[in-house]
Amino acid sequence: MADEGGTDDPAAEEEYEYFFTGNVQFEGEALEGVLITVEGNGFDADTETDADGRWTIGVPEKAEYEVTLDQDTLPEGVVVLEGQDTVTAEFGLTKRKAVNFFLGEGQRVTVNYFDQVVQRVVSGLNFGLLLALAAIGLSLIFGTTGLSNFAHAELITFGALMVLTFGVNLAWPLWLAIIVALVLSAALGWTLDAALWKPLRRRGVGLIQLMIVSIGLSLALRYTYQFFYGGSTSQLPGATLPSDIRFGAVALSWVDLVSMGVSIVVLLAVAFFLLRTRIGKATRAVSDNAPLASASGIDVDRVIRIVWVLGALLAGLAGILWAYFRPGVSWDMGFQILLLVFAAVTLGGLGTAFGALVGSLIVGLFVEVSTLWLPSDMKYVGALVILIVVLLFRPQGILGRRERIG
Amino acid sequence: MDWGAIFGNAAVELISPTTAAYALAALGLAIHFGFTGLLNFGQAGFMLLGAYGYAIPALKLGWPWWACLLTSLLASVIFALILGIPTLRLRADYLAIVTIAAAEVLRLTFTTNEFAPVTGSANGLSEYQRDLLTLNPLPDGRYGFGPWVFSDRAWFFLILGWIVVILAALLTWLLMRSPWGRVIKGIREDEDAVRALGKNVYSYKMQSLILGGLFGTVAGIIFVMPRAVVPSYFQPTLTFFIYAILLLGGAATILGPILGSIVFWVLLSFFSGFIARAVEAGWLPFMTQVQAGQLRFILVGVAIMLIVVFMPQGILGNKKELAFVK
Amino acid sequence: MSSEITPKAKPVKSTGLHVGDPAPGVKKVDPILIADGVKRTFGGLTAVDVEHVEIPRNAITALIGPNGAGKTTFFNLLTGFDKPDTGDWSFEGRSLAHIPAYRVARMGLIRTFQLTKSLGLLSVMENMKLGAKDQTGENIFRGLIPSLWRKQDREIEDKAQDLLKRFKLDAKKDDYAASLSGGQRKLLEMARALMSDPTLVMLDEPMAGVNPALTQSLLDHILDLKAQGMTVLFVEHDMHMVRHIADWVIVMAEGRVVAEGDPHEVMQDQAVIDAYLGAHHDTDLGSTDTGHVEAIKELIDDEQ
Amino acid sequence: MTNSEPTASPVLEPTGDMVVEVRDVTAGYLPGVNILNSCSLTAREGELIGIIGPNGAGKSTLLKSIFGLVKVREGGIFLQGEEITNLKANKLVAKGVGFVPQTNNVFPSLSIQENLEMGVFQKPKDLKHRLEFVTEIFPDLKKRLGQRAGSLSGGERQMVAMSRALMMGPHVLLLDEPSAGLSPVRQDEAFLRVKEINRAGVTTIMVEQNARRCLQICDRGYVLDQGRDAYTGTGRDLLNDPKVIGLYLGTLGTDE
Amino acid sequence: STGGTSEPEESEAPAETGDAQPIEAGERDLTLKVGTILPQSGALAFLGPPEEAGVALAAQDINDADLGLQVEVVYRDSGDTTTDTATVSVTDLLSQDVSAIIGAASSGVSKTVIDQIVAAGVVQFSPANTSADFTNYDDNNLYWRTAPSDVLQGEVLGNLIAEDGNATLGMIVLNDAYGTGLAQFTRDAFEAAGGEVVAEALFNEGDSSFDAQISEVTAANPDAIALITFDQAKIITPALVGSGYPGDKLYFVDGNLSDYSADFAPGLVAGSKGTLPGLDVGTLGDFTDRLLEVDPALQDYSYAAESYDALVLIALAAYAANSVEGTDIASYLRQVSGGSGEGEKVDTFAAGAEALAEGNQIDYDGPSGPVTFDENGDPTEATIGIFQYLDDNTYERIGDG
Ligand SMILES: Nc1ncnc2c1ncn2[C@@H]1O[C@H](COP(=O)(O)OP(=O)(O)OP(=O)(O)O)[C@@H](O)[C@H]1O
Ligand SMILES: Nc1ncnc2c1ncn2[C@@H]1O[C@H](COP(=O)(O)OP(=O)(O)OP(=O)(O)O)[C@@H](O)[C@H]1O
Ligand SMILES: [Mg+2]
Ligand SMILES: [Mg+2]
Repeated sequence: MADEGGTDDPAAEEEYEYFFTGNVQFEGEALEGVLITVEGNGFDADTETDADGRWTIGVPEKAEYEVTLDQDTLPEGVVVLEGQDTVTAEFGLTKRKAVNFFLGEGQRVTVNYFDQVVQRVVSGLNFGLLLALAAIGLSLIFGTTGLSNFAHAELITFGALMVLTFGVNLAWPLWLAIIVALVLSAALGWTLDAALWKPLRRRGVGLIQLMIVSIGLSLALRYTYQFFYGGSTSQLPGATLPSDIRFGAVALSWVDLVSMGVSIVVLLAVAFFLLRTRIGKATRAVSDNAPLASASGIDVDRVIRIVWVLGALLAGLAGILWAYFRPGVSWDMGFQILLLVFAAVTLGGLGTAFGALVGSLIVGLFVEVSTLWLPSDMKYVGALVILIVVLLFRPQGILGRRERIG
Repeated sequence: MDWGAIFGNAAVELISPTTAAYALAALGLAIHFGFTGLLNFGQAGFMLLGAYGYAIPALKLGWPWWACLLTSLLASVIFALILGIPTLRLRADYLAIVTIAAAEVLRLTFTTNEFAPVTGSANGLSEYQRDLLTLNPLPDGRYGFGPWVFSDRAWFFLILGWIVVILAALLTWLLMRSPWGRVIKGIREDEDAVRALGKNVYSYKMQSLILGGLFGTVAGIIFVMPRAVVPSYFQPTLTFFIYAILLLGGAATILGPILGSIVFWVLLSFFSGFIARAVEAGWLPFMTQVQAGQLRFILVGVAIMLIVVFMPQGILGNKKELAFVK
Repeated sequence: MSSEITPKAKPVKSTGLHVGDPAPGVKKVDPILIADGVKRTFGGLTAVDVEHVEIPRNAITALIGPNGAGKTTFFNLLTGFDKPDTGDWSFEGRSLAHIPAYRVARMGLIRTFQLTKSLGLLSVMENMKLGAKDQTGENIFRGLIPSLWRKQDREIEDKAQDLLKRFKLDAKKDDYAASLSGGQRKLLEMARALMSDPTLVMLDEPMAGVNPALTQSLLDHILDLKAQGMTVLFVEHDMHMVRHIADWVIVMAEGRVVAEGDPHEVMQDQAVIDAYLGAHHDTDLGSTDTGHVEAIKELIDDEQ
Repeated sequence: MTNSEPTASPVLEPTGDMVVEVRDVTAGYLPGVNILNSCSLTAREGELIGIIGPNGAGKSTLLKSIFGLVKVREGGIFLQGEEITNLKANKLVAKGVGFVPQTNNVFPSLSIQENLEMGVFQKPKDLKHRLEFVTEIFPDLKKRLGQRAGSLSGGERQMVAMSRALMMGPHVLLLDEPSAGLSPVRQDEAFLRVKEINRAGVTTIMVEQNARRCLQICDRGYVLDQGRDAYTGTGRDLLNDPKVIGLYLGTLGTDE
Repeated sequence: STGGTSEPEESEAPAETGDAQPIEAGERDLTLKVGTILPQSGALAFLGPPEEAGVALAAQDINDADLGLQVEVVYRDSGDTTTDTATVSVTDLLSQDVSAIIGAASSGVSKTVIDQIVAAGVVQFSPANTSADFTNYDDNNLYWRTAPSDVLQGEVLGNLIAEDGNATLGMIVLNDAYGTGLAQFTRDAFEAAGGEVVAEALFNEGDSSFDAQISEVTAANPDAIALITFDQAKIITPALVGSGYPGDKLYFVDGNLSDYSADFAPGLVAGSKGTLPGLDVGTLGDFTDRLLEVDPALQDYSYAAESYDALVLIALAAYAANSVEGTDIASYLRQVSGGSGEGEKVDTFAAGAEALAEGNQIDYDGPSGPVTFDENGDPTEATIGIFQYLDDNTYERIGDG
């Protein structure tokens, strides 16, 4: 229903500069032929509502008027509550003033509390799985090299930006764009390690120093993205298609389903990799004691390279899903969730892959569910407070282990 | 290219109150991280408390400047206690995330519209300097020499800021060469060992957290004095920059943070001026004015990386330490 | 750098430390530390389960036992670095349960760590000075005024200098502790513990990795300290050392105290030999003669 | 027994192929500070070499520089005639060299089993039978293969560390104080096993502070002092050399 | 841009005449140096290009007019408040002796630098600030702005939503001066017209996803939803419509009314409406085309007209004062805008300068609308356009508020 909002009754327009306008509805249905009177400052005029229940009356000056609805012209069975048939209305700064009469009980069907909780829980889980995908890469890199990689956010953004470049700017088919984006993400991880981290490790630069390097890298990459992609948000192909797969109160889109599915499968695969494969165990060995790992015949640099490639790949994948889930691609999209990703990894226990998963789910849930009680502009507060509280009781994180002393 | 202006502007940053504020905040971090080994990533939170702790009583209660100052110091101590009690037991990397989280909780609390009447929410607060300005002994007008021509008000805040920085550096120097400083440095290396020697590690860590936090708090006040306060100043990025400054100067040094802050701001100003003029002069034809603004941050990021790569111990840091870093 | 060792006369052993027969948990004439029912489990594993043990004052007590017997864990529990599931223990009559580690240390009970904890980026001298107790300048406010602590600091430094010389670390005093070799760290750990003039010092394998010649001269120092009234409790696997200086030996196995007594007697105990010392403990293991290999193999097989 | 002057040249020149040769090596950690000063050492096929010396003499540094963990500044290191100076550790493992460091010698967050698996990283197929071999030497480990190494006692760690190196079935074995922290019976066992393994053809270089025991079993000993190979001789000779006794071995345990 | 929003003077009636200073007739020979601190980097960077283009176009027009006043513009970055770039930029600009500084876009950034600029006696002129704090700021009369008042737009939007027959309204609002100010006046107008705001969910700059806000608002099942945001609408809208809310019941505002044809699935927001201050493009002639000539990469035109007018007004005031001193310019700004109540209506710099050269008072109205300043330097009037989205997610003007 595309009303001509703002266009005026041509007759009135010629006569006066200022207008009252409004609607008369009963239980949400427009009422036609209801008589409306405007009175005041020695002026008085009336009109009837049209088929859409709307009316407009021009008045000569900007002042206070009484707008009255004539009860007698209402259809059978419709009544106006005592005293609500007349409204005193005054113009503000503009030349138009709306006066509506909404009659009847006006029952709005709101979503009940339980359904709201269910909705939030589902989107919290969905968000949590997505965070987990991003977090697990971070956790892997931390676990293997001890580096808190603040540039992980930019690896997340990278995946999405590549799909944007190939899928939208170059208009390649989406599946191809995604594959290329993932390959490039992995390549970025490889390159970063080869060009930056490996030489730094060689020189024995400390972990905190490396962390600051990652902060610098994050800054440089982020603004490079802004340099080339600008400051605004774009959408990937198909990201804005409305869809309604409904499970009771919960509306999910195909994007949500795919992203949940992909997250679960990938997370299981990573867990298998870490716990069961030789390289997976080697990553943990390297993180514990790199010189000893080397003395055991493990090619430390190669293991770290693999982890970087894998971490960047997972981050890129998370970025693509994130671009669909949000939806939108922008230069700082990864940076915006970096803190949540870190919180998730820490909450679960630094360097433990399952910890990252558990932590992510908790953070995701808290972000979404906590706004049932918190103002929505404080929605991250819930997740951050839970992080602090959990660490109060388990300083080593949920799945982390305490080291023995002595 | 107007090199004079570029260097002149860079020279202004040499002594600007912002430089002083960052230097002081970095000095606080030096106490936390450089000397005690506390990976506090919530310095922005302490600065926020300084700024709001000063501004709110000044504006809403009309308190005199010293009462406002005390309020923010008190707020900072309370924050340090609340933050410290649960977190000082944590391993360094956990502590980092928790302190970021706590600072973010603070920032979001000051941002939310719920408390807008007190905090001004995202719009922040302004014009709380009046009472302090009544102390300004300088005559009205703009004066100075070379590139350093400022209004009396700017001079006043500038001088005040640097006096505080010098006092703080002196205090830190005295402390770090005392047995107290030795315990603190011992804790950085291995707190269990220090505990086994009969030192109350928890209490020392708390003292360090409070002291460094107070520096951050005063830095917050210095930072917002010449301007207004909005919560978005105090994002994690602020702490990141302060860390960069700290490492640039040398983490476990006293003059390092100050030198780091000066170098950081002079460089930033230099990049800004140079790139903008280079684009204006058509030296970078492929680039728009808008991209020039972004290029500067790319360069800052790269500069941070290069500094750490080529001087991992910082300008004033001890090179020998490098052989043993973990 | 090495110096000749002039073997001293045999150390004077303290005797008459216990009341009644030397059995596990035997009462001591003058106990300084008493532990009662101290138990610590990790998951299903009972690491420490000590019913009753007393450590005699002004004597050198050795705590020995197989690997994993719970010696280090017991140390951790006594010094507040770990919390037992149950149990009471007291030091000089004051209960130590729920007392944090640093306060235990302040009461005069200092321990060292088996896996050394040197303060890497502090110089060796600073490591030592940190060990001294009751330093005025360790208070943040008094620390600000050098005149308040200068004098004390100098005294501490002199003392540290002496100890370092004894421990053959004086040449390294201005180097970072991180640059010490494994054995030097052990030495530093012990020297640092001695800085605070402890009433009871608990050493966890202090001589593992220390050169035997140096060990010998350090033992003399420990004996000196005992003569000045200090009590020592140490864990050690070097039986020569135990025999040489220990006045009393406590044997732990699988978390329990299984034997106590005079070093020579305990080491004759068949159970101790079986579980801990091994049958050919005092025999020469080697002989270049290759025919011996078979015999060696047999020896090992006997063990199992 | 009457050697008042320790001999600088070995009494007994063993025959057999040169396996490890350290030729005038100078090495150190900090720039400008040399820990090893043109230090030399040789080990022939099947030899068991013991290295003793005061604390801080550079024994660990010597082993680390053989294994490529400390940068060699001058001189060269050869493995069966091939130069391996500053070669990366994992390459050396591939060449059959095993190493047990003095400290930090386990992976604390890995279980014992996983620690041992890391030992056969390059030959995963050998896992099963090597595992049997190793747990036979240290039966204590067998019961608790799932325990995290970080929670082990000092002696248990040491066992894990040695087992890890034995897992790879090395051709050359470098041991840095393998007996430290072990109970006497385990120490004896460890020494005997080392001897046994050595007799099976593994050239072994072992640093020990338990000097007597070490010299009792080894073919040849080196005494290192201040980064130089001060004395060398057969184990027996050194054991009985009064100078060596006075400077390095002490008299504890002999006069009782 | 942001605004707790000043209550603009209820002054359709011009201030009493006679407080206008006389204009000296005759030729001018002035060189005016103006700086900008508009966002090139940071979170608000998407606002920078149209604003800088507006300034550049104005400079081009002024210089082409060749009437004895040449402007030179120095562009610097304001960053956002997280980076504290603005102070460095202002130091740089002041060192080049600019007479006026156009910017910043964000009220927070403006607050950061206002003291520094004002203390130097330079005019600060924001094209986008709407925060109420500036109205009575101690600025020596040097702070000005062309940004339309939130009161106006809020009222138009509130009335529009009511007129369309919506009884209940939900709002998703950016928590900053701009968002909360505009939301407040929209709510006032809507509730005065008999409607009810049933849900208002705020989010912060830098928030990444808006699920919580969307479910909070849709849970209340309002007849219409107003999105009072900047660029975030690009994320919120598809998520909102994707969750099942009708795409024709949304209302947009100046911060986010843009061409979504490239971003959204066709028809996603067809029928939804929005408000945008400024004159009808039809009456402006080729303003947007000319902007595109200046910067072909422009994607939208937010605050371009306000920026254009800012520079033209500064130039006219300098012309009127026959001086490029900041304080002199400031003392003429109000009267060239028509704020002192008299003067010939002009709508280009050339016309204005010619009139001034003859010694006449002028009243400049530019592409951003009938600009008229009150004594605080705030605009009192604005034209607010009403727009509606078409099936291809582009929008067209359907009236004025
Ligand atoms: N945190 C822990 N988690 C699980 N098991 C532990 C933990 N700490 C100790 N243990 C186990 O408890 C037992 C006792 O360990 P403890 O370190 O006390 O032995 P110890 O007697 O000092 O041995 P050693 O002579 O080898 O040093 C060991 O088997 C060890 O594996
Ligand atoms: N990482 C290091 N950095 C600098 N110097 C070091 C480092 N490690 C050891 N050193 C120094 O090198 C010398 C030799 O050390 P090394 O560890 O080789 O001694 P060691 O003979 O193995 O002694 P120990 O028997 O005590 O283990 C010592 O003086 C020590 O201080
Ligand atoms: Mg032990
Ligand atoms: Mg060694």
